[in-house]
Amino acid sequence: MKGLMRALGVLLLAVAGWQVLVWLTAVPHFILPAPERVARSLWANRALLAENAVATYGQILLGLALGTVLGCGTAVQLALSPLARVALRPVLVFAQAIPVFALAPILTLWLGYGPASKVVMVVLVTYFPVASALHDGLMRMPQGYDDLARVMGAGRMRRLWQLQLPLALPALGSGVRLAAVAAPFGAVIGEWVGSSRGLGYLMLLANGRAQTDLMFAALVVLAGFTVALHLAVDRLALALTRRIG
Amino acid sequence: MKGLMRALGVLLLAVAGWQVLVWLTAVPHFILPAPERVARSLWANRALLAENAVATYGQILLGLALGTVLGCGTAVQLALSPLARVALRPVLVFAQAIPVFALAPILTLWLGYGPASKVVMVVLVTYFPVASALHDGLMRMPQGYDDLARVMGAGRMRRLWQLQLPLALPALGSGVRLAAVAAPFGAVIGEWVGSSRGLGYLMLLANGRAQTDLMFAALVVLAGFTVALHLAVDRLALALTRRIG
Amino acid sequence: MKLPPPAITVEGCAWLGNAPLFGPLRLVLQAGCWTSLLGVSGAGKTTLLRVLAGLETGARFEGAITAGDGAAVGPRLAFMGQSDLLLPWADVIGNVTLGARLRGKRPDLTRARRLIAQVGLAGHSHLRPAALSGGQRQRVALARTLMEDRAIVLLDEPFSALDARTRAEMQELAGRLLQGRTVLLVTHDPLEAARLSHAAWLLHRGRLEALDLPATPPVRPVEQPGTLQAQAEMLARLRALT
Amino acid sequence: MKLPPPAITVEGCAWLGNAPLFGPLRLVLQAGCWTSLLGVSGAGKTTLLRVLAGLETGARFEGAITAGDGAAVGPRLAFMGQSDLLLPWADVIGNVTLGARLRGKRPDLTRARRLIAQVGLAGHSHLRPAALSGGQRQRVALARTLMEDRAIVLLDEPFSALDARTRAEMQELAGRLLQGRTVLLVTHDPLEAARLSHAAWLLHRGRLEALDLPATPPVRPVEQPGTLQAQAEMLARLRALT
Amino acid sequence: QDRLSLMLDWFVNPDHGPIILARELGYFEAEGLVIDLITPSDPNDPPRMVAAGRIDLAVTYQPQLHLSRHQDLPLLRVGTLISTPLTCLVVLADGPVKSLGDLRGRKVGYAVAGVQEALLGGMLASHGLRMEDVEAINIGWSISPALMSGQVDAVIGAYRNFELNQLALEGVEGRCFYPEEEGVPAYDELIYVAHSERLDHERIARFLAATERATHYIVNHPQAAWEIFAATAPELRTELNARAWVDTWPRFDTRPAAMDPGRYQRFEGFLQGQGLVTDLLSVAELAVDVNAP
Ligand SMILES: Nc1ncnc2c1ncn2[C@@H]1O[C@H](COP(=O)(O)OP(=O)(O)OP(=O)(O)O)[C@@H](O)[C@H]1O
Ligand SMILES: Nc1ncnc2c1ncn2[C@@H]1O[C@H](COP(=O)(O)OP(=O)(O)OP(=O)(O)O)[C@@H](O)[C@H]1O
Ligand SMILES: [Mg+2]
Ligand SMILES: [Mg+2]
Repeated sequence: MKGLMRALGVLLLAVAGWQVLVWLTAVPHFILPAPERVARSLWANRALLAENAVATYGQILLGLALGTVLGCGTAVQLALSPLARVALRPVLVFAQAIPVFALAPILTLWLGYGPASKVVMVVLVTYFPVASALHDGLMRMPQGYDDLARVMGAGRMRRLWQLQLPLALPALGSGVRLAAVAAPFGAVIGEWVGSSRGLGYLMLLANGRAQTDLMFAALVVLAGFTVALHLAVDRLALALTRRIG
Repeated sequence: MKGLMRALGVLLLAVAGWQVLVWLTAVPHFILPAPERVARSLWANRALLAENAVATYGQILLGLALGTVLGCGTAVQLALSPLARVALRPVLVFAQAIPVFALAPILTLWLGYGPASKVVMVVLVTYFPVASALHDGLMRMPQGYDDLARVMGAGRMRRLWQLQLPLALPALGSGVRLAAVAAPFGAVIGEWVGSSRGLGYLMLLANGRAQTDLMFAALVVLAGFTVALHLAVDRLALALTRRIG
Repeated sequence: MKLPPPAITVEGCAWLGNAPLFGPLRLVLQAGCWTSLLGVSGAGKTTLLRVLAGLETGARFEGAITAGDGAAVGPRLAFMGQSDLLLPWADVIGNVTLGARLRGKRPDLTRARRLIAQVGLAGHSHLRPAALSGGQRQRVALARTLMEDRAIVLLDEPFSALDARTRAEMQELAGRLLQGRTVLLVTHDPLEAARLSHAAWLLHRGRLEALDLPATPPVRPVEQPGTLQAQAEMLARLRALT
Repeated sequence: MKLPPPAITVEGCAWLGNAPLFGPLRLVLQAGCWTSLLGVSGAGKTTLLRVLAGLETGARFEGAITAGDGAAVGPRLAFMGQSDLLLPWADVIGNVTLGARLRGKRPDLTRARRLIAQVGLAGHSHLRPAALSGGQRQRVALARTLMEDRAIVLLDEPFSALDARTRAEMQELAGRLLQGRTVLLVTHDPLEAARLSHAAWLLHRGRLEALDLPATPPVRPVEQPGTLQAQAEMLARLRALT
Repeated sequence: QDRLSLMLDWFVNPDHGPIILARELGYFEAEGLVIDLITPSDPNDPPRMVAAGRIDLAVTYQPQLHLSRHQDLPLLRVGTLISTPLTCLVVLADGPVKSLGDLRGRKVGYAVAGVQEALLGGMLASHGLRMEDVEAINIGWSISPALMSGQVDAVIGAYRNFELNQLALEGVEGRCFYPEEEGVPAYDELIYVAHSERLDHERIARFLAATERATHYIVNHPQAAWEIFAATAPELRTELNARAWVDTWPRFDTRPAAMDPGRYQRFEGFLQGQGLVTDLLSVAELAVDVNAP
């Protein structure tokens, strides 16, 4: 609660700083619109923004969910199979370093301009951090617990479900945290490459019509969601860590 | 060395898989060119690629260096001043969640189409992870060392330089690792928004002309650098951690 | 326990790479008795215990582990170490019944509650480990070990993280509750060995040397001069090592 | 040490929130003597020691710390805890001379080398902590403490992480090298208190109770019956606490 | 020597023939000008950079000028580079779309938001369709791949001199529907714009004179002009550019400074009809003849 209040305070400060900057530098509105202008555009275009926001938010959430599920599946698979580990572990590390954003145009050509290509884009940028983090967590199970499971005669799967996975939850939390930051980028870049709706599309449209205030309004709506997602996932990760700590 | 060999093996495997995919699906080359076609384009355009790669690599390295230095400065400043901490800490957390990429067009309008706007873009995406990670590291100095410094009568700055900073180096390492992954994105997005050189420019150019093979060639040149940067920073981070561990 | 506690014999050598760690040696755990193992840090005590437990070690072991009754050793083992290894997300009763759940069996809650009461935590069944003191957590670990009801129990410095008072209490509790089982106790504390064991060995330069103990049966009171005497002698033996 | 070691008196109360932690009590450390402080976990021993050192604690202290000679206590203190707190990136000599560097003074390397030799690490000056055993690391910490050359030394369970043999050696080394200083030793090990202290106190329910010690001066040999007797009595006192 | 910064609408391509040729042939120098050429990758940027006072001149599209003016950007058209529309709506020749009326319920891709939607709207209206009858998708710059891969049924924003050749090179035949034949008033595809309040008539007149000279050279010697153009950068000498050159040079405006007020008036009216602008700007607020006394 206190954190939220402080965050709001900082936000207000930032907006005030922005307004002052605009006054001082007399920067033309088509380069940086004043917050007051953006706020008016936000209000005037509320229906348009809401409609497009819903599309983008949905893609982000769906992609994040899918990416997380797939990432978890891969991590568990790798943890269970030493062979898969040898073969796939470097791929995971490698793939994270590849600019997946650059693949957006190809994805679009394959999957069309509908939400599918954006969701897959989000999956791509969320899958690797989740898989990698959870896998690390699973591999870092403290030796002692492993010994305990062995001496107690635990089966492979029960050991996984009752010890290895719960102990790796904080690692999963930090993976999802990274993924949640990347997910909105994935969706917006997917939309920039080709789309007929969504906040990224709206930004392009506003840009093409020289409506910088609308472009910023869309950006604000996106940033608000990103921050909210960040906070929500943070809280979740914290809860997971508490459960273990 | 062994890791490198394995990475190379995986790379070869990935390329082989890519080739097989192209054969099997008979996907048209303007959607996914075969690796062999990309290789030919790489060779044919080597001078063009090299020239543009140098520009992009330079922006990435310069931006990463600047972002790291600025981030470290901010973290140390925050560690020294409780007042700044209260005011700025939430900003750091907040700013990380904002899609800075979306600011690329404005940066370009302000800073022009030269390398400056790209470098600033890279600084923006590297500054926050570095500042945030190092600040966390500095704040997590174990109580015992703090007690020791106090009882020994250490000054504020000597305590910082001789204990707090060295102990926070592993945290800095992981911050720089995150930054190194984000930096190439920053540069490429900066170039996408407006530039007359660089790999991002080349990708757009090739894409606009349906020269998908050249686009992939540029992507390969970028990905190679990203991976190399990742490995280099990883090694650095490991060395920093070893120094402490 | 279907069979009575067996005697256990470990016989063989262990190498770290090409350097010998211990052996050839022969350690016999008398059936139903406590055997202590002392030695300087790095002597190989933990390695020997883990070899017995069939767990991975950094060393290569060549030799055999045999039970006096000829039956398999592995499934009759329980194990307790210095760290309590409780699951932070499970309450006391969940931790005590972990073994059954790991084997996919229905835990015997009545027995678990009885054991929890025996270790003195009757009212604490539904607390999480974070709400317990270090001594209480080690009691839960003991109850978990008892719950397994194994004939052979291996203890690796089980009480070394506890303070003197709690440690003395735990020694008596464990000595009482594990009575009649075949126990191997690895410890650094001569007083602990002097109080708890029927036989004590010093692992030094890869060989076993017998340590003297009072004639009275364990658990021996601290105040008893024989116990203190044995402690002092063991410490002197340890300190004389080069 | 410009002044001879002073006697120190701590007098006052400490609260955790609104709950009293200890006091009103009065702890006197005799000038140039070792005073031990025992007590169950959570009794407030560390809090009391930290109050004396002027360090932050979770508790609120009301009272006074005074030196017998009336001079300030703070700048004459050295401190050593359970963890060695060595800098992993510095070698032995770098760790021993940390204090000088933290104060921006040129370290006296000759003296540092002499102290390193005194704690038995003559050949190890240029090793990093990672290359040392637990006992050797605690020796470095002791040399670092000696290097500070303070009249008052506070020790909070300094040897509790060591094995029995190394602990006994360190007790003798520290007892010898810190002789003549005013020392407060917080410990859980009755044998340690029995060997090292001129005076020993039990902190219980916020009050101090005196513990008996042999008449012979420290450091007392383990084998000596008086030492063992004192150990057994202290343990009995600890165990009798409710 | 006076410096003049010029931002193109897009990467250098045959559309910019007169500018490149004027530079290569030394016509700018002869006019006492040094030109700083800047290429953006977002064609929306150049007018804004001029409006922000960062750049002296920008190449942009006439429809873009109208929209920018309605957002209060202080711009004026000062010259013309290509005086016919280049944009066309492209479909696959063997595809199902034989006339614009067949677009009902189909996907149409466009590259630049804002302008091209307006053209599409106008073209559809001439066949009794409304924007809601098609699915308009912003496809960025993947114009040909989008069409060839079948992800969209038609693209608008394709250039008749460019994308049709690109399709042909890939072995695909495209069909072009021309906006000026489908209900959209003819307009200048590429124009030069400058800041309306910092207009330096004299310098711009010299610039336009140099490009006019270059245009005449191109029209007189198209093949030689291509060789000069292609020699300026290795990435320009491609089969595609060679073909595009042939289709482009006849469209260069041989009177770049000349002004046709009717065009601007008509297009303003068209945009209002499309609902993209509410009020009407006068021609004087849009364009100027820098040589007018
Ligand atoms: N996983 C491992 N890989 C390599 N060497 C190991 C490994 N585990 C232990 N060692 C080495 O084997 C030797 C014996 O170790 P062990 O843990 O058995 O000693 P210990 O007697 O239990 O010591 P302590 O009293 O410190 O617990 C040591 O030198 C140790 O460094
Ligand atoms: N920072 C803190 N905040 C709140 N409570 C604290 C803090 N530090 C210690 N306490 C509480 O103060 C009490 C005394 O702690 P202290 O560390 O002094 O005990 P101790 O006698 O040293 O115990 P131990 O033998 O375990 O070291 C305990 O109940 C402890 O939980
Ligand atoms: Mg061990
Ligand atoms: Mg304490």
